[in-house]
Amino acid sequence: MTSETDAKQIADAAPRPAAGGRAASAPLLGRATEPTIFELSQPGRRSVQLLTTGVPEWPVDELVPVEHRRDVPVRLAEVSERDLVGHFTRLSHRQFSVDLGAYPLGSCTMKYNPKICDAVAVLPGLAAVHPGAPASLTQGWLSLLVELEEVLCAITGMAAATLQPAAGAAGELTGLLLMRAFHAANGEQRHRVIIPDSAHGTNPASVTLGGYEVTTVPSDERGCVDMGALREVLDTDVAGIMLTNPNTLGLFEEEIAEIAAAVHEVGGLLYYDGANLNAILGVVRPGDMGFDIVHMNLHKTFATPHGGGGPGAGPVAVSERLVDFLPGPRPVRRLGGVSEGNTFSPSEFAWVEPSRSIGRVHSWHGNALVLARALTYILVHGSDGLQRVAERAVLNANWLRVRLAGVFDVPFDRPCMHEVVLSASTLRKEHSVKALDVAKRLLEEGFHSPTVYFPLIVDEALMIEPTETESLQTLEALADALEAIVVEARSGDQSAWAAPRTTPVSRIDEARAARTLVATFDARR
Amino acid sequence: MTSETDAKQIADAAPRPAAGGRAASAPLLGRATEPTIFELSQPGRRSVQLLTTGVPEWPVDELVPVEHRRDVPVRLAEVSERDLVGHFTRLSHRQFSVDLGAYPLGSCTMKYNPKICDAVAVLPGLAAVHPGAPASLTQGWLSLLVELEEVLCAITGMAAATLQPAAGAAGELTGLLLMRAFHAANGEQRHRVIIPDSAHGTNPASVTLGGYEVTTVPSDERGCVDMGALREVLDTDVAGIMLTNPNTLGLFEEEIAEIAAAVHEVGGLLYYDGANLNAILGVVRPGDMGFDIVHMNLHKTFATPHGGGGPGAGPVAVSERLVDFLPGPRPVRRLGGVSEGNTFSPSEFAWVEPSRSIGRVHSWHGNALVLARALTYILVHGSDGLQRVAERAVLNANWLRVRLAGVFDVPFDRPCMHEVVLSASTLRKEHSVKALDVAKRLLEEGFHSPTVYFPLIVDEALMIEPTETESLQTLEALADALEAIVVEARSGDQSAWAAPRTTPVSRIDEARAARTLVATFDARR
Amino acid sequence: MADYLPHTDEEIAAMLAFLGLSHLDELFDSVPEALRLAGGLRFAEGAPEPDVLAHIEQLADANRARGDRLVCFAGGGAYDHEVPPVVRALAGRSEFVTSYTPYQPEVAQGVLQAVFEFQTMVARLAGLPVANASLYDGSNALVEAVNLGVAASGRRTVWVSTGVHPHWRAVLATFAAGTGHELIEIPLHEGQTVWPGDDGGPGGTPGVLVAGYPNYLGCLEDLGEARRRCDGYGAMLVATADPVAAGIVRSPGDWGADVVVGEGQPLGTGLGFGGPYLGLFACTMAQVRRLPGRLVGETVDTEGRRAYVTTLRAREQDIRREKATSNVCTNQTLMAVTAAIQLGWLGTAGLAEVALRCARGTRYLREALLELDGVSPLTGNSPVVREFALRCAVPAPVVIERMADQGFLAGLALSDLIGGDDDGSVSPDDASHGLLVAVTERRTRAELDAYVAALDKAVRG
Amino acid sequence: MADYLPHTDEEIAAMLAFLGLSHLDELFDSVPEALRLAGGLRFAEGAPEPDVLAHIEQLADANRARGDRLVCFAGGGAYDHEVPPVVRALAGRSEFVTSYTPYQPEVAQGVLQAVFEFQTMVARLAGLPVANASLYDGSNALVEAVNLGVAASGRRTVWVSTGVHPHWRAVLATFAAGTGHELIEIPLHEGQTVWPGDDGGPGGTPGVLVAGYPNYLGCLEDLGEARRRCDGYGAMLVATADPVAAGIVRSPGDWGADVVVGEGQPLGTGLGFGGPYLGLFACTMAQVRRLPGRLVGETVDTEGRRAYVTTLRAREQDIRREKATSNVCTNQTLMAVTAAIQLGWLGTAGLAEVALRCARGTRYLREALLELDGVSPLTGNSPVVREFALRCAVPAPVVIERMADQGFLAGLALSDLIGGDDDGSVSPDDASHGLLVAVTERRTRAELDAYVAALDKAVRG
Ligand SMILES: Cc1ncc(COP(=O)(O)O)c(C=O)c1O
Ligand SMILES: Cc1ncc(COP(=O)(O)O)c(C=O)c1O
Repeated sequence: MTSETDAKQIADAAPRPAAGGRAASAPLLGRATEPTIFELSQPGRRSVQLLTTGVPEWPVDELVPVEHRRDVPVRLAEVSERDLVGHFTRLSHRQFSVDLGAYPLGSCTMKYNPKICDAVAVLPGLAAVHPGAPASLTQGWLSLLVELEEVLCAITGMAAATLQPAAGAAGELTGLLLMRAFHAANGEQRHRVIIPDSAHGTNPASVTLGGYEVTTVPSDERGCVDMGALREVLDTDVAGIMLTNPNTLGLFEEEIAEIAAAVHEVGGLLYYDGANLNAILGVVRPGDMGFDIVHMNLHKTFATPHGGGGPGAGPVAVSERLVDFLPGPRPVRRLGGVSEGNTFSPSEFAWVEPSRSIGRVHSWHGNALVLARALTYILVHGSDGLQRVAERAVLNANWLRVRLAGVFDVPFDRPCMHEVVLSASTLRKEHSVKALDVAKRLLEEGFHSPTVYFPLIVDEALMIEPTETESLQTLEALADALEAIVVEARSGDQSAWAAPRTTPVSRIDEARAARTLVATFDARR
Repeated sequence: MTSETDAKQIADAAPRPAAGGRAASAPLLGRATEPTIFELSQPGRRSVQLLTTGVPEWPVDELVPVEHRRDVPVRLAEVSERDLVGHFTRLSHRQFSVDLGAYPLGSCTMKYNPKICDAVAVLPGLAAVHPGAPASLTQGWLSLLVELEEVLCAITGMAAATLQPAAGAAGELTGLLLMRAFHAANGEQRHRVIIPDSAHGTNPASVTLGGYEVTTVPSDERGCVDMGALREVLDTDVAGIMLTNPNTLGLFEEEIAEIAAAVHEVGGLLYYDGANLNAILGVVRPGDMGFDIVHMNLHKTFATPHGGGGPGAGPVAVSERLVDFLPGPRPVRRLGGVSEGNTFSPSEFAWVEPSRSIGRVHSWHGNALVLARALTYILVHGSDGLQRVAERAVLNANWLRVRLAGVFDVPFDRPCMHEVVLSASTLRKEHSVKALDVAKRLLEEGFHSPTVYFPLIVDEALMIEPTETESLQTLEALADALEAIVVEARSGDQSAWAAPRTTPVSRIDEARAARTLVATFDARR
Repeated sequence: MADYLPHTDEEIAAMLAFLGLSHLDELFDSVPEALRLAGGLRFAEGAPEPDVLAHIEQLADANRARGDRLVCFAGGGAYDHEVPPVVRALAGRSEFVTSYTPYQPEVAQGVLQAVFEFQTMVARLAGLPVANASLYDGSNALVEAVNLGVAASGRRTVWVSTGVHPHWRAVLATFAAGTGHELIEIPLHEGQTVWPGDDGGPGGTPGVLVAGYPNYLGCLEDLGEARRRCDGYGAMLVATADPVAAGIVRSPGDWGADVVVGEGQPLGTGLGFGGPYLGLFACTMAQVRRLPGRLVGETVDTEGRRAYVTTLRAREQDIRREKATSNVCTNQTLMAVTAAIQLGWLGTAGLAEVALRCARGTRYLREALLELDGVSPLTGNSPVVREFALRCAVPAPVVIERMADQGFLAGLALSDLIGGDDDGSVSPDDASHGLLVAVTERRTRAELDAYVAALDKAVRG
Repeated sequence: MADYLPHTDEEIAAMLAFLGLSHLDELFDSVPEALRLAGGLRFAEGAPEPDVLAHIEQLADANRARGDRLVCFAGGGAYDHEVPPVVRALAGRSEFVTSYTPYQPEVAQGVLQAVFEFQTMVARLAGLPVANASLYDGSNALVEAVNLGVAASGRRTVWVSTGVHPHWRAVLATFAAGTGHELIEIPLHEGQTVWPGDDGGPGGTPGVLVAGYPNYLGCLEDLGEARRRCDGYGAMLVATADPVAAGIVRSPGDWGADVVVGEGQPLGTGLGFGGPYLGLFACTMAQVRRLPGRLVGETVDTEGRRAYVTTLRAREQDIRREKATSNVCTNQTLMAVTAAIQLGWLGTAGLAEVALRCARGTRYLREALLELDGVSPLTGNSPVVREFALRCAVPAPVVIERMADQGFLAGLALSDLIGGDDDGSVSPDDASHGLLVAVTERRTRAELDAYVAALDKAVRG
């Protein structure tokens, strides 16, 4: 392939790693370190294969003016396809996942991610569509987005939604900008947003980025917003309040109607952080509780996989009075346009800009393939199935709560919703075994750890969200494992301090990572 | 779904496991046993979801006469989709594979299996085609099969091939039946087939099934067929000889021309066991060596994955005088039929029955999707690439041979082809560490073991076939690991006896499995 | 240059130097010059993956019978059943796909355990205590079963019902040329085997009887009758069975079969133009040491943990060589793993439900078609549960072509299956006009209705 | 009833009993009766997977612009690059797909190490020492970059070249409503930013300058000029860059950019109708404590083995809450892992080769199109390497519709991108007639020639 000559010239000029390419096999289930791909690299080795195109093979210097031309190529790993596969397959064997076992991370809703959604996400008719193609050529996608918006509104009890935000936090910020635009349209400039002390960190961070100041309200002894304290901080400078309900303690804010009334009374808006929506699907809707703005984490409630940290999707639904402010463009079903079966007239769906839109919040239309997965999940479950989801999620959490009541402290000992917050406070005091130690020790038993040290208001918090897709037997096994760890600790056995030992690496020195920052392979030398 | 009522009635009648469903999580990289799917089962749980069809829901007793009706349903595991995924994903984490590391099993050619072939095997236009559809509706498939047959003939130097045999051994038996038919057509009834003592076990087993008696010829001190001994057993009762070249010692039978002449002289045929074809691609062709019948193991030479023991494909190519005996029907390109670009007239390709066909050897047309994978592999490499494959395979094996010469005994110490046979004979004698111990100890180092105790004629054989897709660095690491094991053994450290210890299970009691046969879950009680 | 080779030029030079060689050619010095291929292989040079993929995609496109173009009503051992994304995902895990035969059980527990589970499921389906880890396909499983039957009975005469799939009978005949078994084909009447009178049949006392349940025309036969014959002759009963129909019909083992074989394709493996499929094989405990191929057994490791390993290896070719029960080595393990996953997905109720839905669709379509002019029954009143044969007024191959133009793969022409001969299963005239139609759980009522309308046109003049 | 719930009726009963409850409803006793949803959710009941798949497939079928129907020449930040089967297979491994944020590093080394490798690759592409573990997309990465720039410079005035993608500028503007940044858009002339005279521009001394390299019209600009301005003002230079073009053009870091952001979609992520994509973000070491989002660092475990962990966590929202550098939590890790795999597949030579092939196709097509009547250049002689803008004699949306009928997705209409306004990047007339055309390494000469012929027709009257 003469067409490679130039690329090769460029490559040849690259500085070569002094010693590369060493070792390309690693123990199955062993505990050897996997080398970085850069260490597997050998100059001149390659995997890439490109289509034969017949396009004339001008050399690079006829194509790029010298001042713009790269003189040293971007140094990348040079590996064979075989080593590429070996490397990333071995890395995958060093990674826990929902598919390997229970992942009871509170607040994260690590439920089973149905494989059908993977099949949907690779359909060529969805995956190979350019986002900039006009609506006339993408009626299927627009229809899908509109359908999703409609079911999300039905689930939340809201009037309309934007699908653009790429995650929950993006949804939060979008929601706060909606709040801001709403008040501005009323000629008001408000400065404060209230959040409870149990709130997730993204809430205050988003408030700041939304140009507001955070006012924190404490939780009362029942773990809910302290109504008295709330009333104290409420005034007409309050743009709104951000709540999740059930809250991060897994408890339903029973006084939500009163809260809504109080906030609305001063002209504020209610923002619903949808991270815990899983608990109330089909039981109660944020719109009916009085919320004005709702974000959903489709990667939590609607089972789109978390991908090791993303992608997610964070649609924001709003009540009637906020519809005109939504980000644009929005996909809409044209009035009068009727699809017959599944054939679409090319203009049935269109993009429109809401009249007082806050503007775009995404480069294109949001994480479209995540949206397609979520719709698939919702349609399989349907209105009936989603309610079963909530029931089973809450059932599982309460079963664990009662089962573990004698094992850990239960700071708020009353029926919970989809997750339960326990505390290792006593264990720590009496046996010096912290929540972190319990978490690490549990890894050895084949379970992912619960969320620890969140919410911040619970000492030595262990937050467990089993989700509805784990069976009673798994709950039993998890509870048994946790109990055994506590029994072990109480017996004076301090194994937990040294845990985990059966994992691909043992306990990690986090402090050192921050102290001597090595964030790239090149920083190692 | 009322349509499930009957199925449920049937299911309800099933005897329920006394205690099922326990445990549904297992340690990541831990060494806990994965329960069987039957132990994860809980009566009434389900994953299945079927299309809504609208077909009338007659109850089972209106459809199946009572004497044919099953009264107790087939008891299967009852698991949620989540548990199904967890179970088989965890099982996959207990399995070594090419994708995880080097797999230097001699005679098995465990090379990298390109991912593009997986993509080909799921193309709906190939995968969703019924094998009984007439040729007019399956021209693409027939074209593919003919194209594969043509390149296989070019590679082996033969006139035509059948693609029906599903593996190498099936090819062998097919070849022997071709031999039989050939002699019968000449009015001859011969009784013996010669195979060398180094031959693979399938060779003699196939000979028996082909209705012949095995005559074994010894190898000479150079590891090749002993010409003198061969001449002694050759007479007109000999139907043919089965050889692999290079042979199972990885050595090229240099006197192959003489062997061919001698066998042909008595009217016998030469059968080529293609298991070692990888060594000679583009260098020398079985047809040119004088072979009349050749099977290929596409799962070895042409990289179709072994699938934990199959599927494979074992096409058999023959010389001109055997073409009419090939199994039928055969896909052929019709004379005069010309395809333009990639459009086919519906009758360009057709199935024909060879005039003196031995008959079918497969329910349909062979392992079609395996054949499609192999064609893909061959086309990517092309005539030039396949030759590089052989060169690199032989280069790698010889590098290991020289590198390990001081470490193990080298029974036949001369240049090898694509694999090298070493011996742990001295190690065993002097340090009581057997080939098996070396193999087990190597597992701990992250490599699959070489083939051990084959070929049978080498004491404490360790047969290593690195294949061309392993890099020099991997060879170095493998050699270092083997050397370290030997050094360890020589130092009196008997770790190898206890090996492997870092694997999902430690050394297995094979004798017990045979003694107290438990071949099903139901046999456990 | 398209390949997957890691060697750089520098490395090749260094490796050659290490070997004391100066050129790659010298590696092949042991190959006599006269035999060497001059000028390399004679076909096209390599092409990059995307070029090759485009070529193969064009071939795929040329298959009119692809499932996304023609609605599939063809069966004959290969059926268009639901294979859900979850089964594809799990069976496609590269640890299963790219591993070898579990020679080193300590690093192969994944495949071994999956196969152990498969064996259990197949044994339960068959109604017999033991099953092996797979054979190539249904026909090859039948060959092995007959070999076992002959060895067990000590008699080479084999009565084969012509209700057994014609291709399988053809494969049996091919291999009988080597083993010398005498195959006697027994005719059907209206879809039921007419075993020879009790005075014995041709070829002397049979050692093995083979019958289909259901047979290839879709009919359920009275296996009890075959069993009684076997008891009389001291013969072995081999039954071919369909693993999906087994969801609602009696197990052949329950009828007293000694060996049950079947085509495992319906268990999670797609149509794939006929392969790779999966030969199912189950037998009685008495025959376990004659079992062909691989068998996984449970045992323990040195620490007493449950573990799996291939066992009774002394039956196999690599140990017993010419005395092995079979020559099979590479088999269809990945399909066995797939079947275990698919059966795990189906579960007790799911398998029954799929079988029931097939039976319902079969009933619905057959009844509607028999109302048409130009269509008549071919197997009398024999019970059918997943597939049935019809006699059309025009030759079946013509019907199939016409139906393709209307969007259906209408079924299989009996003449194609039988290969034209009068094989005794149906009359020659029924053979040329006979159409074998299969209805799976994936066929909707709308599709069935459309099929009826299309066939109504297709069978005219 | 279609769902994935394991609970059997018996288990539900037992669990309720354990809780002292008699009905599932009682679990929700804390929800005030008045708020409870009577009669359940108001949309269709659940449907089995195959029904839903059929529905979604029909929607997919309704997209005319799918890549298997229209040959793609659209770009604008989303490109039709080769994503080989090997990258899809690896990135699709369920351990990567179904894991969470690596909160427990001991069981998350797979994702952590892949991200560490990704960070290294992105830093090298950008020509800067550190990169984060991904942001939502290019536009959101730009928002974060500007936030960082404002924080670092202490000044809220931001000069944004209109060469920055119009959608990204729109997103910047949306979020500026919250942060209060003053965005000043700087016009282009023939594809090059015309920075205000040295006497300073509107809005006072800028704290941040933002420029595209290449800009959204495909042009390479003189970043040195922007750098000089920044040095003069003590401002931060933020460059948006394309990771594929980076294979042959200078790194923005090399030009002196303080922060480089980009859309990572070209690195192994398909078009996917715009998401999930991948925000790339790299910066100087001086700014590392202002870096938004997740960062993986190397460390050791208790046994001294190399290990990875998320680090400098004190920047993040879960620790710093309202004082965090960003609110990002869930990001695009899977796409980052995918990019690491794709870049591993490309290697040093492969990335350069892809960039070169894009540049060749761009040159070939642009030259041929400019020969046509009714087509004229839009960005003068500015150098282009992967994408270019043309002025057509008829409005671009019309051209696109006409080209679709001939089998092409011809490109993007500038008017669609800009949203109709006169944004300063091109004249209003150029906006309405401007077509942005991208050529990737997947486009063959035959396709380019056919495109030319088709456009020749499309731009007539
Ligand atoms: C309570 C809560 N709110 C908000 C978020 C932020 O959502 P995302 O991670 O999708 O940005 C989370 C995520 O963990 C959460 O648990
Ligand atoms: C030398 C030799 N011959 C024949 C065979 C049998 O081939 P298969 O396993 O494909 O039936 C093998 C397989 O290992 C082999 O190595």
